[in-house]
Amino acid sequence: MTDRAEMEAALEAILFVAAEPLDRAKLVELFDEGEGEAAVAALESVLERYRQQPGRGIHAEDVAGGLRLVTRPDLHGYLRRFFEITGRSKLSMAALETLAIIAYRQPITGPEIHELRGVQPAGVLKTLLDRRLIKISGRRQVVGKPFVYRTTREFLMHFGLQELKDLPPLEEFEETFGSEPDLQMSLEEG
Amino acid sequence: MTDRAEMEAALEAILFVAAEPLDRAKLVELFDEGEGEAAVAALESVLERYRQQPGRGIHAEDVAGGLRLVTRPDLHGYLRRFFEITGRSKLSMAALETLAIIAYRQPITGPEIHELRGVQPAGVLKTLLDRRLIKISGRRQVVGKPFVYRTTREFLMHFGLQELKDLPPLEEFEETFGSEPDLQMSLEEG
Amino acid sequence: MTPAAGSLPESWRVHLPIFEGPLDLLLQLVRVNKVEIAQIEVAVVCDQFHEYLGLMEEMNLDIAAEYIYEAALLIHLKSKMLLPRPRTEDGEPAEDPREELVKRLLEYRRLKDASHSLAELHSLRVGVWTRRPQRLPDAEQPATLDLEEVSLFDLLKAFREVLVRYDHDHPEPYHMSRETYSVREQFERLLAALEGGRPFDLLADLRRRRSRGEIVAAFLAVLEAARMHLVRMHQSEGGELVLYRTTRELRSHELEAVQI
Repeated sequence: MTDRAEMEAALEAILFVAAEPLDRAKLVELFDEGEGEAAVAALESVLERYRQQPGRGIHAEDVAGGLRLVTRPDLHGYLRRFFEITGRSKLSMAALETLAIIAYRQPITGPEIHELRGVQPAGVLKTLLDRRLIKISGRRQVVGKPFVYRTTREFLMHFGLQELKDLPPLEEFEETFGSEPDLQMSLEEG
Repeated sequence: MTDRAEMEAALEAILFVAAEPLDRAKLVELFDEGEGEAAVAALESVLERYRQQPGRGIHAEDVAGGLRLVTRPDLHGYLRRFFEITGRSKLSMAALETLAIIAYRQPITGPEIHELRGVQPAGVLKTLLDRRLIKISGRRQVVGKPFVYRTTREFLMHFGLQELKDLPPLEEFEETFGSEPDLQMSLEEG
Repeated sequence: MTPAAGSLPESWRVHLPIFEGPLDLLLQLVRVNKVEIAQIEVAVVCDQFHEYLGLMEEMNLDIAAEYIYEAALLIHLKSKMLLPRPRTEDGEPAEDPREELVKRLLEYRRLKDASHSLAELHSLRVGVWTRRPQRLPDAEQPATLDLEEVSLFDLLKAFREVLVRYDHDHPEPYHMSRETYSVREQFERLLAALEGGRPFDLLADLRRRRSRGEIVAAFLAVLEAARMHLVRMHQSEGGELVLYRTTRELRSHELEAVQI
């Protein structure tokens, strides 16, 4: 027999973690057969905590796909304001890849980056320029006279490098950490 | 003036949504100047709901310099069962030894870790890097320019620490050798 | 080797303990001999160390180079201990030859103890779950990294990724010959073969393929699947590469992103 408090705690934890609406029946099945009724009651107690109440910012929602916890819609103004002001500086994977290309292939132009990544880099270049990780260092004297990009001092400082020469070549990476990082990464998930 | 219930609700919603630990001061700053005291009190009321209690599956923790909501660790089994996660793999003893060396002796290079553990650390470093528990923070300007490693914010979060100072203290051994009082090993190239 | 003082515990012959490395073994030997690290008896420990390596050999275990290196150091140290210790100019005895070893062992033990506290914390904390990533209201958020935490490792990985993808998107001309093989097709075939947790012998499968183009497509499909963490790989003792399906589910946009 599962203790009632434990049941409630487990159900609440699951609702909290889930990214998708959850099926009630599936939630109840988590416990032993014969505990179904107790589980239904426990779930009701948990949901009771998330009925709309003035001081509560989270509530339980019964949508088509099932049950989930969501923030109260009228609070979205606060959420947006908070995360806009305090968000830590983030780098998207696209920006990181572009930065890596510039670091290893500098001086390099926008069209050349486009060729390597297969994606137009304008937006990402702006982000990197704003973060002062790269700079424009002139134009290439070819058709269209595109800007030429290089990494900055801030870039070196961020990655703990004294000079560009210290940027480790790919071969060193493979010597140090093995040649198939992605395969190995999944190896550890077993 | 923000209504107290509204304050609490907004704070709770923000904590619920945030992906990372949030700075208390920033949470309080969300409201108008002059409401600081009320905001602190509101935050306390919200946190009061997330103290560890028998029926509750979520609690608030202070970690890596901020506040966040997490599940109660002892509910792990239920969560795993529900989300059908088989391999939230634990770190091996080799990985933990290496991690301890980095945590207590950072910044530290690969050769230094090798010297301290007596074992080549490459594979284990890769695991720790992939799990984002450590990062490369540059290269040491000595022969071979080895990478320098440090622990990350993720490390603090994983181990539930506010800052590195909170690591369990290293035991200082009484037994000294001969007349040499300084047992601190010199970390030169091995 | 004197059988009384210098022997390994009898139980080690029945069940040979495995250590984290040569220092770990040395630490255990000090413990077995019931002496303080500072009083380590080099001759005894040296013999025991070699005896341990001998047992490993008997059991056909690979002996890592680090053990052999340490064993050589111990022999060297043992011989130094046999020589009378010279005196320095002011008549003091010269440094004890063991000093370096003792320092290393003390430091190692200190950090090993610390790793046990971390291990305890780790097994507790591994049970802590946060909310799964979800979208903020009104904001599509692509996967991002905390800029402060981005390190050389990430930069290198990203660059590799670009090069691999570039090669993948710009295959050598011979891949373009009349018989073309779709990576996506191979990808779907692979996932189907792994359905229900069945293991999949990668090399055997590749050997059965008819052409180089097909092998390339099949292999790229495996790389794609690994990159998405849909499979994990295990190398058997016989050298076969066996793939298993992970529990991660394939999202439809991911499938669409796989090259046709």
